[in-house]
Amino acid sequence: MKETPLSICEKQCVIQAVKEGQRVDGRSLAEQRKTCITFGTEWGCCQVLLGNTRVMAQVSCTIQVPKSSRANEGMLFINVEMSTMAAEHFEAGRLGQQGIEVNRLVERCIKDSRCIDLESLCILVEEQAWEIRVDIHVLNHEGNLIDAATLAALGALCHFRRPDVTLDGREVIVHQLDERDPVPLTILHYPLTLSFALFDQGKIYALDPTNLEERSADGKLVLGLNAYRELCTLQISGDGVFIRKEAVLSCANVAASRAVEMVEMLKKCLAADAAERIKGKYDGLVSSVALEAERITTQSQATAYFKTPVHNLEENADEESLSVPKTKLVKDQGIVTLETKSDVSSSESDIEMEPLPPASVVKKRVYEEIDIGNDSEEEPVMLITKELT
Amino acid sequence: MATDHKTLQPLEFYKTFLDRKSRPDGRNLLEFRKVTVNAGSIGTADGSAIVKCGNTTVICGIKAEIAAPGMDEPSKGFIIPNVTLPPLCSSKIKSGPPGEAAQSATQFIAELVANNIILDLHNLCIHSTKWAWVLHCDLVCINLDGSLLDACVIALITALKNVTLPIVTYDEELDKLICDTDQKRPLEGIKQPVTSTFSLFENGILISDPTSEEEQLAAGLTSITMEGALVTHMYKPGGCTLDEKQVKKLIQQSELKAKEIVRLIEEVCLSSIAER
Amino acid sequence: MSGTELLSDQGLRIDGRKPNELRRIRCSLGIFAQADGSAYLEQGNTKVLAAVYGPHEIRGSKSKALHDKAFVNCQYSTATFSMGERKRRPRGDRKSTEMSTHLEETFAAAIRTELYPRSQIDIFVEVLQADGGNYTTCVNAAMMALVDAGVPLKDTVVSCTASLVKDTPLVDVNHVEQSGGSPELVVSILPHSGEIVYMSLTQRFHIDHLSKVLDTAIKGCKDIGVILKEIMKGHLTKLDTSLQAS
Amino acid sequence: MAEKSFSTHVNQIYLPGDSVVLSKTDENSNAKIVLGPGLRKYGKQILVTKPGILRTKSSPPTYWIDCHHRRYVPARGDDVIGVVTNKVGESYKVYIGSSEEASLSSIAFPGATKKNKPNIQIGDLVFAKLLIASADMEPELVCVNSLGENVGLGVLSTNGFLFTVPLHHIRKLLNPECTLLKSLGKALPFEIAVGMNGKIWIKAKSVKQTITLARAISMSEHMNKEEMNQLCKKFIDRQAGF
Amino acid sequence: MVTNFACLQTTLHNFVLFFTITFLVQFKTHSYLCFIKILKSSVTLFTMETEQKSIRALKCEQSVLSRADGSVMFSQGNTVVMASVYGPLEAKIQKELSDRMYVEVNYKPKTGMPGVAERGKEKLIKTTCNHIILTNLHPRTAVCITIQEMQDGGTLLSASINAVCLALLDSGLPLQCLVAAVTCLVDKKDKIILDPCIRTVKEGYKAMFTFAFDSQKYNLILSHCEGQVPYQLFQEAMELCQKASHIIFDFYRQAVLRKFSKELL
Repeated sequence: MKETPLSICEKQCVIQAVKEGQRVDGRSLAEQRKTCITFGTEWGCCQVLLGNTRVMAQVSCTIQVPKSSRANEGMLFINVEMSTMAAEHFEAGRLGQQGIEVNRLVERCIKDSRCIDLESLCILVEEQAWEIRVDIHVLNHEGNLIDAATLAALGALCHFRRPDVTLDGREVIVHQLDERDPVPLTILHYPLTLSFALFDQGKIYALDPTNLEERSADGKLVLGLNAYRELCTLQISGDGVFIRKEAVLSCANVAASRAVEMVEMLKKCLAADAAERIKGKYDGLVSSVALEAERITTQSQATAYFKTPVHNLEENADEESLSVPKTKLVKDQGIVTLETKSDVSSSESDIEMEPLPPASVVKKRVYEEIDIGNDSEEEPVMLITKELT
Repeated sequence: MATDHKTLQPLEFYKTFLDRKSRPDGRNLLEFRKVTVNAGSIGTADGSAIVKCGNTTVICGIKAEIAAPGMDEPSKGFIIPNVTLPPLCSSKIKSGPPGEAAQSATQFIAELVANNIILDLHNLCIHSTKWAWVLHCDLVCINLDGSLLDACVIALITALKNVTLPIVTYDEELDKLICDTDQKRPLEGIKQPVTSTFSLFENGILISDPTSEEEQLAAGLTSITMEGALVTHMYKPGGCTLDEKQVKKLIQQSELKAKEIVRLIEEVCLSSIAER
Repeated sequence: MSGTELLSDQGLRIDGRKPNELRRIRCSLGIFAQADGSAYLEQGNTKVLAAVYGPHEIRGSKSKALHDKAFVNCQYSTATFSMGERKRRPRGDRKSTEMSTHLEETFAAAIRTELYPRSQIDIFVEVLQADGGNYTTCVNAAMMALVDAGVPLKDTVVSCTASLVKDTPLVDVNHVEQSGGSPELVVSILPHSGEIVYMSLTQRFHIDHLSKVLDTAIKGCKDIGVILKEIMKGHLTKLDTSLQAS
Repeated sequence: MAEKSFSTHVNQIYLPGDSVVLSKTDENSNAKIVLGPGLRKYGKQILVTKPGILRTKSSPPTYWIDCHHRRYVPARGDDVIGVVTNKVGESYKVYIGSSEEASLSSIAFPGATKKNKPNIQIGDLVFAKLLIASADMEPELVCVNSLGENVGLGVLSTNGFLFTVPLHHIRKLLNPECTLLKSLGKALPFEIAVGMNGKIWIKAKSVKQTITLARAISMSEHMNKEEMNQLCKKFIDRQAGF
Repeated sequence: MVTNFACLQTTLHNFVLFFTITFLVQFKTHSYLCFIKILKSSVTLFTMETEQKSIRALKCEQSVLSRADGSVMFSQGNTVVMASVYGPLEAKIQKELSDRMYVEVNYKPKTGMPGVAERGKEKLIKTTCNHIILTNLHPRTAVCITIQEMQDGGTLLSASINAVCLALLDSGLPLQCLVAAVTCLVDKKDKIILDPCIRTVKEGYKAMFTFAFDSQKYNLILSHCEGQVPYQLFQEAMELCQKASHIIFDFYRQAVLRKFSKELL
C-alpha cells in the first residue's frame, strides 16, 4: 500500500506558514507537542505519546554467551517494529528505509552513547551475560517517530528490572521475580533525541515536526543530547538539505535546554509510577485507556471556558437528518465562497487587527483561543488539540 | 448434466445431496471414511506409520536424537512435530516455503504436544538438566483429500507407539553417556487422543470427515480431539456458528470415532510387534 | 583506550600525525572501462572503489521513477575482507542500508537531478580496506566518479571526520582513534558555499565543544576539496591533451 | 429490542446484527421502502450492518443508519477532492482516499477539447464529481455536468490548505442546518471546497487565517450546535480584536 | 448488590461508583442515558455473584489512533490490547479476490518476532473476521487488521478478539454480527474460573478454554482449548462463557452509545 500522496497545496501552505513563524497545528516554531509517558504492569514497558504519535517500548532480557571481542560485557539489542497499525504504508515484519533510519538513530543515541553500563550485565566472563532487548513498537505515526522512539526506549530501560542472579561456584542461579527483588539496570546518563524539520535552505527550523511538516521539509536535523548538555548523536539528512554551521549551533542550544526538561519529566513520571506501585492495586496501562466520553466532556469544558450556563441536555437537540441533500451546498455554487461581509469591510477589519500590538502578541492570543484544552490544566486528556494534526 | 451442474454451481450441487441426507461419495452425513493403518514400515526411522483416511494419506517418521534439555524445563524432553505438504499431495499446494495449511497443522500438533496430550515429556528425560531425547516427528502428507488433522494425529500416535529407543544411561562421575544399542525398548505413557474433523454448512447441517472438496464448500470447520471420554481440544477457528446441541452431538460422534480408532491402533501395534 | 594514548604529550597522534593533519590522499580516475565513471580513492589505509552508471532509464521497479527529477540509487558495500574480523554480510544489513540512504540523499542534493526527469543514476561504492572514515572516503570517491562520468553537479561534495581527544579536536580520524571510544563527527559540505549537506555524530561530548569540532571537520573538508580538485584538474588536462593529440 | 414500539426505535443506537422493525404504516402499505446505508434485508428480517443511529424519512419511506467512518468508499454523484498522482495517456490518476485511485479524463473539464487541455501538474488538487462509482469498477471523475458546463468544479488553487476530517464530520458541515461555515465566514472571509471524501480545501486572505479556520473546523468534530455557536461567537470576537 | 459494592469500591473511585450503580439499576431509563453522556462514565460491569465467576472490568477507547480507519485500546482487567483496522484498501495483486474482500490479520507480540504461536492466533482471528465481516460488499479490496499486545493480564486471546470487534465497529465496515470472546480456566480442583487473571494462569491449570460467540443467537463461533477435561465440565465452561458473553455485548453497545451520545435525540 502506498503512502497518501502529498499535494503541492499542503506543502506550500506548510512552508509559507513556517516562513511566517507559524505552524499548521498552531504551535510556535520551537514548541513541542504535549508529551505523555505511561508505564505498564510488566517491568520495562513504556508508552510515549507525542501529540498523536504513539510509541511503546518493551525491554526483555535473556542469558547469552557474550561476544568474544567483549567478553566481560552484556549486550544491548534494539529493534524497531513498524506495522500497518501506525500507517497504511508500513508493512508488518519489514522495516523500510524510514524504519531503518529510526532504528539506527535510536541505536546510536542509546547504545553507542553507552548509556547502559554493559559491564554490570556480565555474569561469568566469556560464558554468560545478560542480553537486554528493547522492542520498540510504533503504534501511530503522526511525525517525529525518532524522538518518540528514543524517549520510549529510554523510559523502558529506566523502568526495567532484571531477575537477580547469584553464583554458586560456576553454577548460575536465576531468582524469579517473586523470590528476590529484581535489579534495575545501571543507567549512566539519560540521552534523548530532539528533531527539527529544516525549511528554506536550512534557514528555518521547526522543533518536533508533524508528519505533514516532515514530508514538506527539505530535511531534518536530529540531535541526541543528555541532561549534562552532552551531544550523543547528531544527524542531518534529507533530500537536498543545506544548512549553515550557525544554524546547527543554535538548534543545538535550543535542544540542549529542552533535553534537560524532558529528562526531568521522565524522572518525575518514573517516580510517580514507583509511588503508584507501592500503593498496590496497580493496573499499568489500563489507566491510560481514556474513555472517549472524555473527549466529549472536554467539549463541555470548552463551553465552561466560554462562560455559558451548565450544559443543558434538553437543548442538546442535534440535527434530525444528517445525510439529507448533502451535496447541495457544493453542487449549486461549486467552490463556495462564504462571504457575508462585503469585501471592503472585511479587509478593513484585517487591517485594524494586524498593526495593533506587536505581531507575536496577536499570535499568542490566537493560540489561546484555539487550544481550548490548554486552559483547563486539570483535564488529563486534551483531545481537541489531538484532532488538529 | 450432473458434472456440468457440479462445475458450475458446486455448492448448489452439493446441497441437493445434503437435503437428501447423503453425500456424493455415498456416505451418510456423520459417517467416517475407512481408516487403514500400517505401522513400522520404514526401517530407517526409529518409529513410523502410514495412515490412510479415505484418500488422505499421511506418513509419519520419527527420528530420535539426544540433546540438552531447555533451561526452564530441565527434566523434559522434546517432541518436534513438522507437517509437510509437498506439492504432489494436492493441486492446490504450490512448491516453496510451507503454506498456511501446513503451518497451521504443525501448530495444531505442537499445541497438542505442549498441552501434554500426546505424551508426558518427562518420559523422554535421560538425566535431569543434562540429557533428554528429542523426537523429530515428520508428518508428510502424500495425498491430501480433507481432514488432514485426523490422519496426522493417528499417524503420530501410531508411530510413537512404534518407536523403540536404545537404553541410554548417564554416568555422572565420568560425565558420559552410556548407550546400549542391543537392548531397545518402546516408549511409555503414550496417550491416545483422536481428532475428528467436521464441516458445517450454513443451514445447520454437520458432516463428518469431510473431503477436501467438502472442506472448500463448507462454511466452517471444527476439529474435536478426544481422549476416551475427555475433551482434550476443540479447535474451531471462526466460520459458521454452532449451538450447544450441535456441540454435544459432535462430541458424542467424536467419542465414538475415538473408541474405534484406538482399537484399530492397538491391533496394528500388536501385530507389528508380533512381526518383529 | 584512554585519551593519553591517543594524543601524546608532544601533541602527536597515534600514527604520528598532528591533530589538524589529514591522512595521505591518493586517487585515480577512470579505472573501469565498463562504468560511465569510476574512481579509486585512498585516504591513509582506507581504500574505496566507486563506480557510476547513468543517467539511464529506470531499472527494476518503474514506480521509483520521479516525474520531475532523476532518481539517485546508491549502494554502500563493505568487502568481507576489509576488516579484522570477516564481515558476514557485505551489504543489506541495517548499517549498510543506512549508509546507502545517506549517500542517496547527499548526492540527490549535489547532482542537478532536475535535468534528467524519469531517469536513474546509480552509484556503487565498495570499501576494500577499512581504517576509519569509511563513509567520508566513500562520499569523496563517489564524487570523483561522478566527475569522471561527467554528471552535472551543483557543486562538488567533500566529506571529512573530526574527533575530540583531551579537548583537542582531531581531523580525519583513523580506525584506532574511532574504536578507542572517542567521538566521531562526519560532515559533508559543499565547499563552495560552505553549506552542510550531511552530518552525523557517534559517541558523546559536551555541546560547548561542538563549534570547534565542527570547524575542524569543515576545515578538513575544505582541505580535502582542494586536494581532490587538483587531482580532478590533472585528470581532465590529461584527458584534454590525449583528445587533442588524437 | 423487537417488542418495543416503533417510536422508541428511531434515533436509537443500533449495532450490526440487530434487527430493525418498520413503523406500522410502512409495514402495512404497499409502497416501496428504501433501505439506506447500514441496513440489508435478510429473509424477512431487516438487519443492521453498521453501528450507528437509525434515522427515517417519509415519502418514500426511507430507513438508514447514521454511522461514523474515516475511510471513503466512492458513491456516485459525490463531489470529492483528490490529489493528482500520475498522468496515464489522456487521463489523470487521482487519489481520493478510496481503495482504488480514480481516473479523470483530461477532456472532462469545462471548455476542454483534444487540443485545449487544462494544465494540471502532479500534486495538484482537483474538485470533481464521481461519475462512476461501483465496487467492481475503477471510479471515474468529471469536472463538468452532463452538458459539459462549468459547475464550479476543477483544479483548486495551490495557495490554500488541504486537511482531512472524518466523513461524518463532513456530513455535519454540509447539513443546511449547520451554520458553522457561515458564521465563521462572518468573521473571516474565505473560500472553501468540501469533498465528501473527508477532504476540505480552504483559502483565506493569509496563511495565518487559513490555518486558524482549518483548525476551528476540524476542532468542531465533536461539537453540537450550541457548542459550535459558542466557538463561532468567540472566534468572531477574537477577529474583531477583543 | 452488596457484593458488587465490595469489588467495585476497590477498583473505582466514589464518583464513578455511584454512577455505575445507578447505571446498572436504571440502565433502560432514557434520562439516565443522557446523564451518562455528560459525566465521565467508566463503564464497569459486575453482574455475576462471586468474584471468580465474573468478568473483570472492561474499558475501551475508540478511535485512539489518528491514522487508522478504526482503532481501539481495550482493557479487560489488567490485559490491555490495541487493535487497528484499515480498509477497504487496495489489495495486493497476489492477494486480490474477485468476489470479496481479503482479510489480513497481523498479531504483534510485545517482545521478539512473531512466531508460530502468533500465526496460530492470526489464523483464528482471521477466520472469525471472515465470518463476521460482510466481505462480499467490497470485492477486490483488502482490510488490514493489526493487533498489538500491550499488557498481559492473562487473557490475551479473548481480549484480542474483543478488541478486533470493537475496532471493526469503530471503522464502520459492514458486519453480519458481532463477536465476543471469553476465556475460562479449569483449575486443578476442577473449579471453573471465568476470565482468569495472570496470577491464576501462572498457578497452573487443568484446562483453559477460549470461546467466542455471535451476537445474534449466542452460538459458538470460535473455540480454542488447552488441556483436557470430561465433557460435563467442558459444557459447563462453555455455558458459563456464553452467559458472560452477554456482558461483553452490552459493553459494545455502551461503547457505541458513548461515541454517538452527542448525535442521539
